[in-house]
Amino acid sequence: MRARVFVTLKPSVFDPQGTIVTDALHTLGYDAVKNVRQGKYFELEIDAGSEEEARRLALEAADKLLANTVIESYRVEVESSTERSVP
Amino acid sequence: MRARVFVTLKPSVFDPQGTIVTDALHTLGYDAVKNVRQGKYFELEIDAGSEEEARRLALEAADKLLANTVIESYRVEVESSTERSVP
Amino acid sequence: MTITDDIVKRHGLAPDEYQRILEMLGREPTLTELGIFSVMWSEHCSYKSSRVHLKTLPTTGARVIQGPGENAGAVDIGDGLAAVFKIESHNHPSFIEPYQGAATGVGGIIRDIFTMGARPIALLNSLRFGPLDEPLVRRTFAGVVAGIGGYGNSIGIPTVGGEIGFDESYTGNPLVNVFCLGIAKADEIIKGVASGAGNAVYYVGAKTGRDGIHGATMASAEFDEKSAEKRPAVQVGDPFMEKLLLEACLEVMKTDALVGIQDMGAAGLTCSTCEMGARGGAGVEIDVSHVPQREAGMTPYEIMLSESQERMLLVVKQGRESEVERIFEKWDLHAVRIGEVTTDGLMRVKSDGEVVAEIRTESLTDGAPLYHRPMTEPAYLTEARRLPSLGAPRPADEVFRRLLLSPGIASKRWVYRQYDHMVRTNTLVLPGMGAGVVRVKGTSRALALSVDGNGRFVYLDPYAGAQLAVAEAARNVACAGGQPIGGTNCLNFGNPERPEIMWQFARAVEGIGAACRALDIPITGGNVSLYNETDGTPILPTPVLGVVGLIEDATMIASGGFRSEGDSILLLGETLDELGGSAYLKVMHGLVRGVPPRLDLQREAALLRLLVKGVSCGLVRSAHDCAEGGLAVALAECCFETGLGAEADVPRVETALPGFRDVSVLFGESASRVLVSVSAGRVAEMETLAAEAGVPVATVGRVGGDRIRIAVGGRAVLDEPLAAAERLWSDAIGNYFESQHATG
Amino acid sequence: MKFAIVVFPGSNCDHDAYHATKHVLGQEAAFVWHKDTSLQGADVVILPGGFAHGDYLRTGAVARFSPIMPAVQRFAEAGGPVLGICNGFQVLLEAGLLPGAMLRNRSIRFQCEHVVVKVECTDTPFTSRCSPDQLLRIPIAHGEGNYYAEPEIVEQLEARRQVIFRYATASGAVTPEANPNGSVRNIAGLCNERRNVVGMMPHPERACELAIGSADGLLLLESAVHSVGQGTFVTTP
Ligand SMILES: Nc1ncnc2c1ncn2[C@@H]1O[C@H](COP(=O)(O)OP(=O)(O)O)[C@@H](O)[C@H]1O
Ligand SMILES: [Mg+2]
Repeated sequence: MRARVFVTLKPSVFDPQGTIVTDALHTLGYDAVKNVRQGKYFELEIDAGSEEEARRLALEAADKLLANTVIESYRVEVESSTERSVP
Repeated sequence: MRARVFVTLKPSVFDPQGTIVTDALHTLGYDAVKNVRQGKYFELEIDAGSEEEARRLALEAADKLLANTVIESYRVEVESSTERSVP
Repeated sequence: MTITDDIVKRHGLAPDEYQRILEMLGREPTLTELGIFSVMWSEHCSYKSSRVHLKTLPTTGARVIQGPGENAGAVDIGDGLAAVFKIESHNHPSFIEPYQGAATGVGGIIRDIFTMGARPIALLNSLRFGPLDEPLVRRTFAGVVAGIGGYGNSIGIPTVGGEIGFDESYTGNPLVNVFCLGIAKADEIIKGVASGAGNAVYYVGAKTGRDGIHGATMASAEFDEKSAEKRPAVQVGDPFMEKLLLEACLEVMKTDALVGIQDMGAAGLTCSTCEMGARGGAGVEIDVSHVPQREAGMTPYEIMLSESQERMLLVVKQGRESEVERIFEKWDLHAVRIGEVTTDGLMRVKSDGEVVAEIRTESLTDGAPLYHRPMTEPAYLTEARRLPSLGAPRPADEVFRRLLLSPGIASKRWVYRQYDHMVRTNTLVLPGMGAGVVRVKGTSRALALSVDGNGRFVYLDPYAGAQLAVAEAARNVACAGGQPIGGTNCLNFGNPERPEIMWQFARAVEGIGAACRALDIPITGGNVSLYNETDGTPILPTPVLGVVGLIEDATMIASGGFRSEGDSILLLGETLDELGGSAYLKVMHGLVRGVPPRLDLQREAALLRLLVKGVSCGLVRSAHDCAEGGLAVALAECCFETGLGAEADVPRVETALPGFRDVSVLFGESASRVLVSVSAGRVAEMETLAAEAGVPVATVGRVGGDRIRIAVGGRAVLDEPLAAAERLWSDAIGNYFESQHATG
Repeated sequence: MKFAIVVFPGSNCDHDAYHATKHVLGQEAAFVWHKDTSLQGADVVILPGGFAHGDYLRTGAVARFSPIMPAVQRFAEAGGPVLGICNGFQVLLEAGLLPGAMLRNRSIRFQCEHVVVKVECTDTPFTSRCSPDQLLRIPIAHGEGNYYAEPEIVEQLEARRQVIFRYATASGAVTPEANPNGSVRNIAGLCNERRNVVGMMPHPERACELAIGSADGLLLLESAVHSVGQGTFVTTP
């Protein structure tokens, strides 16, 4: 089963990377892109009996390790079985 | 309008970061997590007239700047208007 | 599978090379065998075009412990210690993916050093790029710099110096040459040999993936439109894995349980296996099914040719296996037994017990083809060596500012600030100007290190240009007080199948040989990078010399910056009318023309002796050579370092170009010149010392004030406020990135 | 007096800390492997700089789970002096022994250079030999030294005088220009409430000898020796 974990800086935290990327996009002429925030993205292959269990494990992993909750928040998505069958 | 860009290493490319995360999760007892791949995640605020346009801009930004297409591939999702209204 | 002509061709093997394979094997090769031959006989691994020339280099000397042929060279530095060093190129990979290409270049050369049993203590790099005005070049530049830092910083080896040059010819083919130096006990140097039948062959480090397959052949093939398809998956560096390998290997080496060890660099498992066997006069048998694999379904061909990074091959003495395994376990590394040493002289590769390749190890190494490629003096030289008419020169102050702003001369702080240059707490002279200096803990000694090259000079006269590179590197270490004791070289050229390129190459090697003989610098190793061309246009021929200088007393060193107000400034050496190949011509006139500066090797040798003597006795308080940008730029750099101004009056020079008298004195790049400062009371002493050494000397000015003032023959020609000039120079490179928000 | 230097896989300033404490300072020093569970009776613990576990996920994120960390935690809770330098500081943050977190440098580049820090408080085991407002010249070498904490936490740090070092100009002014990485309030180092655990981004162990550019960092190590000798900071068993 595959879980995806998105880790982003909390909105109140300044994002140096996102700022540099925004500036760079403006230099390239993409003024329509008003703001960029950069985060991390993890794909976890999980051996779990159910979506529920996969979600629980992914949430735990995110909370304990993948995110630093002082500055970051996270979100977990578990691929549903229909999605899973797509290559 | 908000676009999300996911950047991941191409499947054949070695991912030292994912390897370390996998090892660390195993040390923490999460043996059910078989494998982790780490990528980047960007949230773009785009001033665009349509979802179509937002997608086009995000794809261009990903191709030109956000992803290093020699080793990475990317995927773009544009939030539909209903989702947008959610805070 | 039958081997068709097309398959042979796709492996980059010429028809006669394939014939040779058939004769050696006495049968048709398997595909795996063909792959093995193709990588081992590639230019990159076999040096088939360059070997006959490299043989002429001086490689011996009283201090040489290990000359060319091993993973790195080694020279004796006293106290029972050896300096182990080498330079390597990673040009092509750095163009394809600048960050990873440069990072894995750093990783590769570090492995070469610790493979010898040496603890790496310093890195340097020599880089070439196209003009920074181009966005693609900026991206490459920023990526390469970040990659070098990303790897070196993480593994904890300081990058203490380097050099960077810019020219249009490098736009599609940047150069990334990395130098590493380590320290080993002289009698504990370990070699890449396999011997002792029955000894186990171990694999340790990262798992093998499909990355870099055909990397070695790629490094030997010219870039063209089509190479985009051939581009193999880029190798991603893992400095953390390498740090573990480094520590674990050094720990294992302390036990004397090893027969030999070699890293898997270009041509991966293939190269390490057959080279270790050939060196030990032994055979090696391995079974690839035991090799740890990152991807499922890899074929023996892929496993043998993979260039995955951070892998080592070890031969362990019988009975010592568990000891070795335990040390690796401690570092969370799993050493895997993949085979053993045999007596039959064959490299035998099995897959699940079935033989998939069986080749004499020497066929792959010494048996590789050797070419005496045709050479012709290039036609461009006659025209290029003539200086065209230049019109009226621009005012000296304008030229001065333009030169300070040009990226080749501008401060490289934006670059070296991204490198940890202090880790290991040995760095006595930080990057900034001239050689980097690192102390050798546990002794009273230090080492001065410099890498130098000047493609413009070599383009205009390969023989003289290569000599000038040797001289500049040696002079840089001598300015710090280091006696040059060994050198290494990285020879970056175009396609050797063109007679003109081969001629450049051969002449350059002759020049290096002559200079090293005269200056007593044995060459203990190096690297050749050929086929540096984009769509048929070669790079400027660029041999890069790395020179190691020994400083007996680490408390007696000099750097380039002026030390105190009131000190006298002396110019050692002679200024001639020599604008050929200069940065002045390039920056102000866009020209690579003329005859490079003349080099008198005897005089250079005398200058080096004088510098070492003057610095080691404390007389010379600062020393900086006049290189790119000539006397004016050198004087400015001495001022920038410490923020002390200077006033100088230098003698006139007779010039062929009437209006160019001042330009020639200020910005000409005559060789063998050094600006030194001594305290005012000791000028006579310095003059005597110089006279004894046979080095021309002139007292030209004094340190002080907040301006840079230069007069020629008593007439003021340049008078610039120090602070403003310093700002131009120090911000120039960063401005390409910060102000334009260039993307990296 | 014994310094324990914790070695994580990927630590690369461990030998430098050892050299500074043992050969320059002349004290006893010992490496403690991250898989050990005892600090070998050390009086002072140093978590050195480097890239533990490659810093691949986040600086210090994996190292905080090392088997040695419970011992470090107990040592700290008992009042023993702990100094986290650079990566060691990041590990202390991740482990929750100090508040806050690190962001990428504002420049998003690695930066290695000498900086000036101003000593804010002298009542910690690592600054007891410094004078208030003293300026120290010490190198930094990091890509993620941009210290961040929630505004309330920052106020609390200030109120409790937990900010120990701030980036300053050569003349001692705490200004944005003097801030190399964007740290909130120019914070270069801080301590816990009990004042025995100190974390700092600059590398004092790289500034213990004039030959390598500065000896200002030696003051911090001498402070530790002095404090332990005075009995100000000793572990209560
Ligand atoms: N690629 C690089 N990596 C590290 N340091 C560099 C690099 N390029 C230049 N430097 C440093 O910048 C300073 C000036 O370079 P350069 O002008 O080539 O030196 P030199 O004064 O020896 O001619 C030297 O200290 C050099 O070590
Ligand atoms: Mg120079």
